[in-house]
Amino acid sequence: MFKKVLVANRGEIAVRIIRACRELGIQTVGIFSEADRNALHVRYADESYLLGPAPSRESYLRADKILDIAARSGVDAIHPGYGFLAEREDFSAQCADRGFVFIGPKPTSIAAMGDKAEARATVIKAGVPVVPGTEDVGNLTDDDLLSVAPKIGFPLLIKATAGGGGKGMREIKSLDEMPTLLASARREAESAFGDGNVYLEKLVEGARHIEFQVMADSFGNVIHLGERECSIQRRHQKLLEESPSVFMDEELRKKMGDVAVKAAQAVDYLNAGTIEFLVDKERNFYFLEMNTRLQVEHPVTEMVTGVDIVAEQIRIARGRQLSYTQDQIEFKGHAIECRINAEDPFNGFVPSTGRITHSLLPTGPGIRVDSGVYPGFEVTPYYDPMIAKLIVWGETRAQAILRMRRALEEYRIVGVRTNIPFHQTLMDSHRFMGGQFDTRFVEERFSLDDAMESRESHSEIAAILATLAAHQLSERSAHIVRRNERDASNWKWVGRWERMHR
Amino acid sequence: MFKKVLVANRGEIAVRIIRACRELGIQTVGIFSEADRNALHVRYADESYLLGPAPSRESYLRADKILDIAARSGVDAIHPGYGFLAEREDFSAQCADRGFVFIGPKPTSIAAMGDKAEARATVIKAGVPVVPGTEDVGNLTDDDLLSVAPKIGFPLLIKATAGGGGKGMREIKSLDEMPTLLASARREAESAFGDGNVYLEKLVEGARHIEFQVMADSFGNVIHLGERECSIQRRHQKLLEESPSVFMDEELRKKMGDVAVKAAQAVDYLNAGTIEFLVDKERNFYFLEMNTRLQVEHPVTEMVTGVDIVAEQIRIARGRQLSYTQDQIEFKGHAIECRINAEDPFNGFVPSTGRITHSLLPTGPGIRVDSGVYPGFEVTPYYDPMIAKLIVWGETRAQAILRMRRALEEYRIVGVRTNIPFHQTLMDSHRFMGGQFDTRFVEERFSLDDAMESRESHSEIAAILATLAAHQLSERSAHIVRRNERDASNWKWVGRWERMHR
Amino acid sequence: MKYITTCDNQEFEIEVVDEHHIRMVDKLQQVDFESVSGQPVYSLILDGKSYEAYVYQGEENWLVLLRGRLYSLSVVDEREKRLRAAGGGRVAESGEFLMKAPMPGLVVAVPVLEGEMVEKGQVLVILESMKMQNELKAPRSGKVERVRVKPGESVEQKQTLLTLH
Amino acid sequence: MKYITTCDNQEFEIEVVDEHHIRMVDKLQQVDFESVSGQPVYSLILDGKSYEAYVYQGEENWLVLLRGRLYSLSVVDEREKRLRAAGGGRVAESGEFLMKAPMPGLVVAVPVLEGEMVEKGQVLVILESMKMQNELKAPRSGKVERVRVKPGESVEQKQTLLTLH
Repeated sequence: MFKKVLVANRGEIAVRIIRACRELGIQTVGIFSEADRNALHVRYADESYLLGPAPSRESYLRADKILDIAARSGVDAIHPGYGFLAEREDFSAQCADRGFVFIGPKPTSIAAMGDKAEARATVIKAGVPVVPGTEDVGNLTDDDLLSVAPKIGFPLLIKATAGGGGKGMREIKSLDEMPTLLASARREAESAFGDGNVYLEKLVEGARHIEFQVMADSFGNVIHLGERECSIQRRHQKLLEESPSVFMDEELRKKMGDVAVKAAQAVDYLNAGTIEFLVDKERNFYFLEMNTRLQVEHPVTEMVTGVDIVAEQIRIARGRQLSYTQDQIEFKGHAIECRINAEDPFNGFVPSTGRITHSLLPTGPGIRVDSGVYPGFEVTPYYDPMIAKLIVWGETRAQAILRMRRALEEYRIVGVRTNIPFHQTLMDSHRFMGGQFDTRFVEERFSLDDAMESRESHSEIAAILATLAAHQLSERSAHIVRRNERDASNWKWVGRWERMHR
Repeated sequence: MFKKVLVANRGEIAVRIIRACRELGIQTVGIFSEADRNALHVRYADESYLLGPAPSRESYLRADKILDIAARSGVDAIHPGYGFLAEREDFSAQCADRGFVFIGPKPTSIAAMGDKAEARATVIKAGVPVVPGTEDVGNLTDDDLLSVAPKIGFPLLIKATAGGGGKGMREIKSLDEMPTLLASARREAESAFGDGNVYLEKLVEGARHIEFQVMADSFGNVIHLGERECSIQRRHQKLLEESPSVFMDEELRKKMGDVAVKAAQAVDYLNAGTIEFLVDKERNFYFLEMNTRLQVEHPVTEMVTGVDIVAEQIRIARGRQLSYTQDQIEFKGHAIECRINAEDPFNGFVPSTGRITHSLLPTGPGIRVDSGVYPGFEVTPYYDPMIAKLIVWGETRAQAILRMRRALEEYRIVGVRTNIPFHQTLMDSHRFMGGQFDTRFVEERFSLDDAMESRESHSEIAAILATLAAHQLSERSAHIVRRNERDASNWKWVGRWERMHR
Repeated sequence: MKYITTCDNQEFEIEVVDEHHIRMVDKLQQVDFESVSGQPVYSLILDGKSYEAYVYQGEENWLVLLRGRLYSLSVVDEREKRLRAAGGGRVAESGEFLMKAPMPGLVVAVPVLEGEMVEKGQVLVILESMKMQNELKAPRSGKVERVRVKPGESVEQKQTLLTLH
Repeated sequence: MKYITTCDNQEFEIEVVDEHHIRMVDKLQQVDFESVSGQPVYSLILDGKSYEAYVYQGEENWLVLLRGRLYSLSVVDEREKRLRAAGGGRVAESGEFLMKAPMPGLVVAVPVLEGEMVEKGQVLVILESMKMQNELKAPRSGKVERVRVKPGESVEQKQTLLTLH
């Protein structure tokens, strides 16, 4: 049994893991950068240690310091969360070397899935369908790629083998433009990952991004917890996830689930992981990649299955068997997650930082909020802008959407701008309601401005609100210098004068 | 279909109902007293109308004004919530007279269950077991009662027929003390309900208070949604409820559920209601009373069944069939609700009022908060002290308790004192954990002081906290008059002097 | 106080009658307008209809975020309109400029001296009117020639306060 | 600064060494103590252990609500102890009382005049010491006889500041 776990992360996911530990009676050790002294995970952990300055590479990416803290505080295991060190095989290996259980997969599995080309090759061998593309692993020359491209067919994608997050990715429409874009993709990959290797993949048009949550224990049991629909993205960043996918039926779920399990088995997987698929309109599905860690969007799966994925991760890491067999996994209702980012949707989604001065969370039936912030907390520019996840459950997708609408309308955050209005607009979109969307929907077929135009306008009410606020403001400044108060002593007058003019 | 519903209540339950309406696409009308202009239900409703001054009898009990507002705003139906006008048959009847659907039972059912003696008589006829006692309805004289008392056996309870909330209730140990206590019970009942009628009931010792949620539609379908364990009480006020009861098994649930349905049918019940039972150690159960309305603790049932009780109430009131048959009601996991009251558990649970300056809600998996307050809201002395309900769900009761523990520890409210420490102590009590409690547990076998004593003491940490706070305070006042700042102009000095001394 | 508020090229004339009433297009409406917890979030009950919105003062306009939609508005009151008319019109770059009272009021301060060189935008006179302090600013740079009023003095609308050369 | 803090009849001697260190029973411990959002809720990290509690100043003592348990504590610092020793002892109801400096410091103010009648508890001298303003109060009512110091003057410990009759 673990007595103490170090949570090698920050923000909402660190809070999520600390909560799971606390509910299992396990002590927690938090780590924090100088910017995060007042963060929620620091307050909630049983122990908290300073790592270093705010930038990640001087704090949350400092594996050496984290392992020293783990040793000093005497933890049994380390949970990496997502991002930062979560998918670094060397970190997983170092944990093992220093006697800490890494709550995640083995280094070899991380490595096998980390190199995209190798991952493709591995799962192909296991009979998992992949997007048609270059099958060879390793250093393909430009000539190799140019000669194989026509066989794959256009449009196609150049992707970085070490890649992720869309870095080094280029869409190629024809052979003519390929040499130029190949060079630029390699340059970007080289600078992002220190590895200019790329490979080719057929561009699946009108594709949906659907992923399967898998869990594997050390007894060789591998199950899946159904799918998550993650097609609502902007610049390869997921914005909203739901489970189940409107696109799914029992038969396809069974087929894809089986394949997901097979893919995990192909790399001798342990713990929680996610198999990402592209699914085309004809319901053909292709392995895209595996995320060898806990996923941001895991709560939607928790809401529909009732499985506490983080608690289960810890259970597996302790060497116990999975609490569920595949047959015991049942899906009930529909869950949607909106990622609440501190960014201004009316201004090109630029990140918004500042101190949160006030916040009112949506609550009530079927609502879950996973957040790392609170009133008084300062949102800094050092880390990712996601400040909360708003997750709702409903008996049906329609009910979940209606519930999400009311939750978004209730949610108040003052001090930073958020993308809540984006989500509100999305919830009102007929295409979204109808489930008519693919991965390009937000960027190509959803305009916030147009959507705003078509929403019910309350400009008269807005005018009254602005007028009353302006009136109140001028009344208030007038109040300071009411005539009958002018007989104050001189220094008071000066004080007021100063107040008025600063 | 209802287009607009008036919510004739305030606080968390008004918010709960407004949310349900919003999720059903129904417009809402809120009402508020002068003390509640800034209440959450006023902010969340689509329309809000002032009723009158703060005291309930001048606002939330003014049926006439409420009905006028209903007429003026053109609502289709009225939801009474709990308390206030919820169990007033005349209000239910007036709603119908003025053409509004009353979202609740028919006036006749309210009346039949409102008079405790009549309710007993009615359910006895339907074959429902009641606590042995006076069987006659109506005006029993003191002589009648004194002669029948020995036949029932001591100890017994005197109860007010119009009663509720423990008013006019007396425990009688022997015939000798009965005349005195009878007189005092009648006096109290007379002053509380304007009706000095009382009846006798055998005192069931070591009893648990277990209630069944029933729902009935206008097609004659009546189902139950399982039980709630409500034995954790203080002065007849429930403090914590859970579902299922540790005491329950499938067989007893079926038996009691059937009886609950029968009791509801006996008064031709419609909509949601609750049958309260006393259950003794030998698993004998006795009908206690029926609450002909939505119950405070309905969320624990919602958490384990997945049924949205308020949405279902509205559905039924619209004349639709129940969405579920008895067979479709499944119970999953365990839910616990702690009532968070603004009262000081370290000072005799006296109500605490004031402005909430800061609040941090527990969130994350399996947590639901139903609240009517927020930071900046003023808790006034006019209404009941319950400011929020904290509800958790876990796969098992043990998991739910662990989750409740972490949620209570996370919950921060500044500005009023709350009974959160009471609940924290209760969660640590071995008897509670073991399910070893009856309705007298809190008052007779649970001492907050003793429990405090036996809890792990962190007096050294407390000493450090107090010392650092005191040190910081004195440093801060010293800072105001740092030597190098003393060359300020005279008026500034005066200003500081004044600040220091006010 | 009357305001001209513009939203999406639509102009609304809104008169704030008193704390609880506004008038729009000759219709008197009941308002109950409260800041939530002292935050830039406002609860408005307008003839019973309940609205809540974020209301921010931008650099040049007001921003209202209401039901997921952002509105940008300009709010101008009569007083400002008159002030703009008084000081905001085209002013010859040289020659004498007569600063006149845009409204009747009480001179609170004249923070310049005769003969002083002033910059465009510098406050020349502070006039209290409609319970508010109104800063009358120099429409261009120049030299204060003659100050015709002093603090404490009441002035009529259009009365000349000082001249600028 | 050293403090004597009492909790449940247990006495703790806690020295606040600097912003990030305290000393207890000769053991130096690292502390990181922060108010949460400016509220009477404090986050304490003590040698890595993280605690959070409500800390209120009661009328006579400090209240700490930590993990569901309420602690009542008295916190007395050395300075207060000395002040109490200086002014708090039994003082004869009549006769001359010499007010002496309980510690070395700088006289900030003497808000009384010679010959003035003062009440018990009235501030006679304000002495700045240890970066703090210390109010020296009259231990009983009486008449200020002689003021021997004036603002700006430095005084030694036990130096007589004024006499009360």
